[in-house]
Amino acid sequence: MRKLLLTLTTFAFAFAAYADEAPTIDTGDTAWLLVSSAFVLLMLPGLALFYGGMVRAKNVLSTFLYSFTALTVVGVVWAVIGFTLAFGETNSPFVGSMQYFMLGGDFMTAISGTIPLSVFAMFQGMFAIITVALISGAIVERMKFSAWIIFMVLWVIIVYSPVAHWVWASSGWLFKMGALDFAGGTVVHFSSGCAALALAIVLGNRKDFQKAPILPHNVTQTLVGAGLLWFGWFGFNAGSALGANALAGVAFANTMIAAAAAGVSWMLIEWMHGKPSALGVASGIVAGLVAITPAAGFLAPWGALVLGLLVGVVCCYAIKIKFKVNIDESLDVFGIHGVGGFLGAVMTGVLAVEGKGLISGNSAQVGIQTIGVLSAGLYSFVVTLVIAFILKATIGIRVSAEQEAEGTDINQHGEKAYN
Amino acid sequence: MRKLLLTLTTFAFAFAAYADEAPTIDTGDTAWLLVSSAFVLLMLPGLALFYGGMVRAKNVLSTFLYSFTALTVVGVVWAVIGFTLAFGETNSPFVGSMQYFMLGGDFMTAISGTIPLSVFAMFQGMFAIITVALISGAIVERMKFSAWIIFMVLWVIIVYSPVAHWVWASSGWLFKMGALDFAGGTVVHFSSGCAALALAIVLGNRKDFQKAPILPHNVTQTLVGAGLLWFGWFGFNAGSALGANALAGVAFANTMIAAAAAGVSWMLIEWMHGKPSALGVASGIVAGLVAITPAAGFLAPWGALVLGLLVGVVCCYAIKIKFKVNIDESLDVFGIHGVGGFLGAVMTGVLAVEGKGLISGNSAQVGIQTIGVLSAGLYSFVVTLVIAFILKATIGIRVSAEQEAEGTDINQHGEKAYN
Amino acid sequence: MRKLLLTLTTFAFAFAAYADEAPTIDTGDTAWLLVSSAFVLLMLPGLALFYGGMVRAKNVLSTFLYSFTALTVVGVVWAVIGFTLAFGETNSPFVGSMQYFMLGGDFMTAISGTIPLSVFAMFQGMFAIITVALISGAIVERMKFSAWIIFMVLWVIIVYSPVAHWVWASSGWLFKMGALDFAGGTVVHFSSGCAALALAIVLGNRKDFQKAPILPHNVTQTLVGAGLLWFGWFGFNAGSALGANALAGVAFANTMIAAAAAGVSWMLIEWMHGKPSALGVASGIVAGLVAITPAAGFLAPWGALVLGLLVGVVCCYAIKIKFKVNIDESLDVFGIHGVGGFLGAVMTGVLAVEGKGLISGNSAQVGIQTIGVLSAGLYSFVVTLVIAFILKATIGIRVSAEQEAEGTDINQHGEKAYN
Amino acid sequence: MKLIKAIVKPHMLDNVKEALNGLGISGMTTYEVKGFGRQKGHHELYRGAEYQIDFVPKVMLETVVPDEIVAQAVGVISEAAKTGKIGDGKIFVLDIIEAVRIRTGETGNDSI
Amino acid sequence: MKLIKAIVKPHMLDNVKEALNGLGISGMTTYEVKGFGRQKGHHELYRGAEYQIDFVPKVMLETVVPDEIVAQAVGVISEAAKTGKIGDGKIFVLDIIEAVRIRTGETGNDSI
Amino acid sequence: MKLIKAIVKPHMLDNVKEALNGLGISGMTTYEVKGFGRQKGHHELYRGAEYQIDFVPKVMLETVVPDEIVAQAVGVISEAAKTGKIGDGKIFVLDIIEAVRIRTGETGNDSI
Ligand SMILES: Nc1ncnc2c1ncn2[C@@H]1O[C@H](COP(=O)(O)OP(=O)(O)O)[C@@H](O)[C@H]1O
Ligand SMILES: Nc1ncnc2c1ncn2[C@@H]1O[C@H](COP(=O)(O)OP(=O)(O)O)[C@@H](O)[C@H]1O
Ligand SMILES: Nc1ncnc2c1ncn2[C@@H]1O[C@H](COP(=O)(O)OP(=O)(O)O)[C@@H](O)[C@H]1O
Repeated sequence: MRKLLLTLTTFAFAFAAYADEAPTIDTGDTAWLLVSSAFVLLMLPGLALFYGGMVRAKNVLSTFLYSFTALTVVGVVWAVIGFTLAFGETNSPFVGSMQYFMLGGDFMTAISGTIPLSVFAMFQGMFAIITVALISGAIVERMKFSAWIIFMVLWVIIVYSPVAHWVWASSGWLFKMGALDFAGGTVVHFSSGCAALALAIVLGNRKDFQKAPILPHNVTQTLVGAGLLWFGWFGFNAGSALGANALAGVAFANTMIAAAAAGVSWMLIEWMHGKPSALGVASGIVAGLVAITPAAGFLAPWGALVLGLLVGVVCCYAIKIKFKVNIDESLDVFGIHGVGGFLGAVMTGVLAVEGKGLISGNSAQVGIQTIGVLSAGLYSFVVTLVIAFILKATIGIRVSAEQEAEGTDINQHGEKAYN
Repeated sequence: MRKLLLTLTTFAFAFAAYADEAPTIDTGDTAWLLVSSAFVLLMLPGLALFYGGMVRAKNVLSTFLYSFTALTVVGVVWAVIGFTLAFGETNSPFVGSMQYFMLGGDFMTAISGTIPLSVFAMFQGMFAIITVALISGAIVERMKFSAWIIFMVLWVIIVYSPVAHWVWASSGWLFKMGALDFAGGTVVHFSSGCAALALAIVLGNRKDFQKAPILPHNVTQTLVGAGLLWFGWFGFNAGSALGANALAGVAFANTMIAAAAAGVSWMLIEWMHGKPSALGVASGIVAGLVAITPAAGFLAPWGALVLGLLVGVVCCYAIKIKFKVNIDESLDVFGIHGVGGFLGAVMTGVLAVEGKGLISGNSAQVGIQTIGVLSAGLYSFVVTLVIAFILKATIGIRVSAEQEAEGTDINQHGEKAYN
Repeated sequence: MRKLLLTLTTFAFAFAAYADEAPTIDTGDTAWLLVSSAFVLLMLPGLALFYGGMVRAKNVLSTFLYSFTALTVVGVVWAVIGFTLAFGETNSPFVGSMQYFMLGGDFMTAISGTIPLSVFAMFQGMFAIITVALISGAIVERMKFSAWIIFMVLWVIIVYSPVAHWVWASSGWLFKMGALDFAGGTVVHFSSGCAALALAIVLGNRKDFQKAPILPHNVTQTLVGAGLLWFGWFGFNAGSALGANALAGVAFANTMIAAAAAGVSWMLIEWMHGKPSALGVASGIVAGLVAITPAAGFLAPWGALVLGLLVGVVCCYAIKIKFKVNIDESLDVFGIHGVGGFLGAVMTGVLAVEGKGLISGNSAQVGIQTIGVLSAGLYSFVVTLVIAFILKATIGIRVSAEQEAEGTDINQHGEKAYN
Repeated sequence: MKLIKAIVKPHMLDNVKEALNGLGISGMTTYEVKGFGRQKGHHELYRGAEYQIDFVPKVMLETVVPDEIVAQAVGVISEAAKTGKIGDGKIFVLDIIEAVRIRTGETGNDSI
Repeated sequence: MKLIKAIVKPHMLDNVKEALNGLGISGMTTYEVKGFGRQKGHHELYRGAEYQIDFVPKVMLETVVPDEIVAQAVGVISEAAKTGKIGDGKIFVLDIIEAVRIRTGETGNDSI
Repeated sequence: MKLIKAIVKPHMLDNVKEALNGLGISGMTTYEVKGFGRQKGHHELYRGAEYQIDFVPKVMLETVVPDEIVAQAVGVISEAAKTGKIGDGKIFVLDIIEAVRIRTGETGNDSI
């Protein structure tokens, strides 16, 4: 829907030109988008907690820093060049113009739809930040901090911003093709999942992976993180309606239902095989949130329920694949965001109501969705591989075995989390 | 006020029928209610922290899960049947119709007052969730997880949804009687307090209750939880104005003042008897929030101050009763939510301004309030007893003594919080 | 901008008198301010975590309580007298009238600008609370709890409320002089920094300061706290636009950018001298948020970037001064809030666009800013000294050496954080 | 003097402490340990990875007592710590050559 | 019987445990300690204050074994805990006068 | 060689460490313990329930030293750990039969 509104904005601008009637700001919509932006920002501490609780105590600060430096470094990169690469006006199907380089031009006064452009830009910036941070789940406990910093800068410029343009800018090729991505199943989740997989492959497994127990050092952190993620996700999904309207209400409801349903179904699967765990409930919740992301504004509540129940089951099994193929994508970024994002994107093509999905008569959509999500994922995977290999060949991408045993907090940051 | 607005909605619909003028969405009101819903959701991780910090480390994940499964399980139950049981249109004084079963019908487009029905439904759903989760404070460290899950499903269907109908639906019998419950002193707090007491009685005391020290394992968690609860409570109370208006402003101010005042008075009482503790300040804050809940939109700020100071004192003493009567309602759900909710409901009848309370000339209100809150509490207590006895007689309601000694995290969930 | 809107309000009232047209509430603006108030409240648990993580485990509850009692005690004081001292209508340049004593008069129905007065009052109250709480960073691990409580009451009445009047009330002398303080660089940050310094001087250093290692007991708490602060600061800064408008959008963007930039520059400075630390990134973020506070609505995004990068560097060095001068202002309240607030206030005079700052042609502003910030700081410093000396001479201000060794949690509050 | 090291189940510590107090032994030092032995640990499952956790949380109690009451002390500890289930723990006795109370400088039996 | 106290690097503990199991020694007790020795600690820097942290995290393993296998046990621990780098740790052997299995009351070699 | 076990107040540990270093003893191992003794604990009050907490946090320091300097070591520890107030702690000395430095295989006095 985000794209629909962008289109409307374009129309509005066009109309304004003819009718000499300037687009105006709606205070209610603006209030909701200001809030939504802040909500998505809060997902970063949430993610830090979610991931940080699952690593060992000697690596928790590094893990937190992956999210916090996404906030700072990507925050700066987005303001300087990311936003304009994604949303600067252009006819290019691939990348935006330099119109808003350094957030200059008419940035302070322009209006997008019914909200200030500045608000739209920040809302979008939070998406760039969280997408990059999500990737870090695959690299914990072993990546060099310097390599991570450089990786982020490159990735947001080369991968995130262009892909956001493809899907959400009105001239983007996937947008034109008709791919539906309400709040980022493709742009955020599948693309970060694929990047995570690529990075994990280049980095190699943690020394202890499948050898010694790698126990989460603080599961309450992970649960609190899941709670903050859920909270923030309302901004993510319902904010993507770009206004405080009925669509936002539906997106909110679907987000709630899918998360709850996936939390339930993951729990039941675990129970079937043994005991229902806290980590499982939290994982299910996140899987549900991921899957509903591309679909939030397109489904009826029953569709969200179906999708949630489904993704809880699928992801609960999907995360075991890494042990079979022996790829240490440590905190299941691919297993949850990749698999869940893919499932959500494709199922959007199935379950969308109002003539948009298979179920309401549009048989073409599933194909379009599949092409859309695979293109973005493949692009992300390949470019990430290239970046990672270059980093490996130059400054090095992984800490030494001794540093890994000692823990990355001490040797990368000179500090310990708990004293 | 929630109910008043519902009435207005009804009037608006009626009016619309005559005047052919459709009710419309106000973006500002909708923004505030979207936010309020999310705020109340955040109270669940908040409650998990608040309760989790007070139990021993071996039981903290179970304690967290009581709140997190309220989110998931009750989240699903509410969407399927809870909402329609509470708010499906009907003339019944006791229970709603099946109009919104599975959130179907015109759910995606209907409007309630000035906000989308979907938003109203989610806002209400968060109340159902937190009410159930509150109860869990009485059962920590010993209830079987399977029994808890089934209990939640039954309780929200048999107790919460009907009681919400009684008080907030325009055909509800307590609503018609004129009982005032701004944001749930009766429906949420007294009813959960009574349910907690009933469950604690059936479960029996923890082995160590009054025998060995049961120290809170992490008081900082409890404080952070109190902070999140306070934050979320603004959505709870000021959101219950169902719009971003002067009433919301007053409810917000009263919520702030009562919480602050109760935090102060609880602290002073503790100081009188010894030392002022962090746990005491946090408890006082929560007590103040509880008491102001039914009253938030009806009092002047001075009334909130009086009520806050009062409840801080009353609850500080009330929580000691459990030691006298030797009922281990472990984390004082009855002592704070029960007693505080009762006090708030009755005092609303005293302190309400604008002709609603004793103080402004309406001498009948105190009686109405008392009848309202006691009816809901009694119903909740009795039905909970019945459910609990059935669970006890069938799947069992309590872990074994050995499991209790070992901690419920390991034996119910197969995991440990801290490694 | 906060002040501009207040002026507008005054005008609006005036106008209303003439035109018989009452000022009306805008639901979008009201929604945003309700949210902003709640966001700022959440900064208190955030600050508790931020500070609490940096102290030793034996003092963490005391540290948390400084923030939580700011919420409760200042919450009450603000409602009783603080608000009216700051914003009660008057012609006095120094202090407000008693118009809103106990939040009486027309408090429940009055309108300020486009929002209910009750919302404005609560929003302002959160500022008073956080300002007082910020000071506590200088007194951790040694101040007597009783002295802290009394200090807070006096300080908010004698220092905070008047200074807020000077700067933000339309009759305030600094307001009339034309000092720019968008969201409190002067009122909140520099004044709390100076108070912190004064308190630290009177209290004296911690026994272990510069003698034994004083390690932060839980850096993840500090990071989560920084995250909550950042989140809440959007309410603080963008809320100070007092509406959901383009100005709020710009303030939001500038807040985001400055925080991110300062997080980056502090990290780079640390890296230059050794290793980039998690505590450093968190500190940089907070420094950026502090510096942008007075400037948020006045700068273009590039200005926020410059200011952020600058303050990250300056504060990273500034916090080392305390070791040279041997003043244990323990958690760098002066080093970050004092220095950062001063820098932000002065740089506002330099970087403000639209004819307000040096860079856009207003050469006088830098001087005005400097006078404004120094007056407030000096006043705060001197009055704090006086209060502290009186406390020291009467009830005593510091725990005994033995209590300090034992930890303030046990001896001041009779409890331990972790069991 | 002898040093008695007793490894017991955590929830039996209070019992043991009281039993020793009963004998007039009021000085002791305890710390948390992880035990390996016949008592099996448990399985933990974290996101699809199952771990056999061998260690079992125990408490180590150390008390130095005069030679005369060693046997008695061992006896009451044994009794107070016993649940009869596997994993009840062990008691080890070592010889102490010298003991000093830091505060007073007393040595030998006077110091404990 | 003898009490073997071995201070080893935390990530070598699993190795040592398995080596002892190989000898048929399955009872042992471990706890986390901080070691000071030749191995230098590290610097930590918190907000401009630099601290030299001397202690190094180690694990203490205690096992009581019959006299006959003490030498062997010390040997396998030595081997299993060795990385060859400074800070590998120490093994100390003490005499045990008596040992009791609480559950059964068995004493001596039978109890361990 | 002898094993010296010293139970001291946590904030005196640095003092004791430096005193031992002064004697040329640089190897030692420490861990946190809870002590019971003459020093009373304190009361804690949690939501209306009052608990008498008997244990007092202490630090255990263990160091193995050659026989020649045992007396001296005990002396400096005593001195460095003393505050003169109740709860200063104890020092116990035990005999060590054998000691091994894992890294090099050295034994006896060479190993410590
Ligand atoms: N040989 C040993 N040396 C040191 N500690 C031991 C030894 N054997 C057992 N323990 C300790 O005693 C505890 C209980 O022993 P275990 O064999 O599990 O049960 P039980 O004492 O009932 O036979 C273990 O967890 C371990 O801490
Ligand atoms: N004399 C001693 N007494 C007790 N523990 C010791 C002694 N010397 C060393 N240790 C312990 O052994 C660990 C390793 O010793 P260290 O001197 O660092 O290295 P290495 O054993 O390789 O010579 C120390 O961290 C400490 O825990
Ligand atoms: N008999 C003992 N065996 C083992 N540890 C002891 C013994 N007596 C005292 N301790 C330890 O020494 C500490 C200090 O002893 P305490 O009796 O409180 O004071 P003091 O040493 O000044 O007489 C205790 O907390 C405990 O850890």
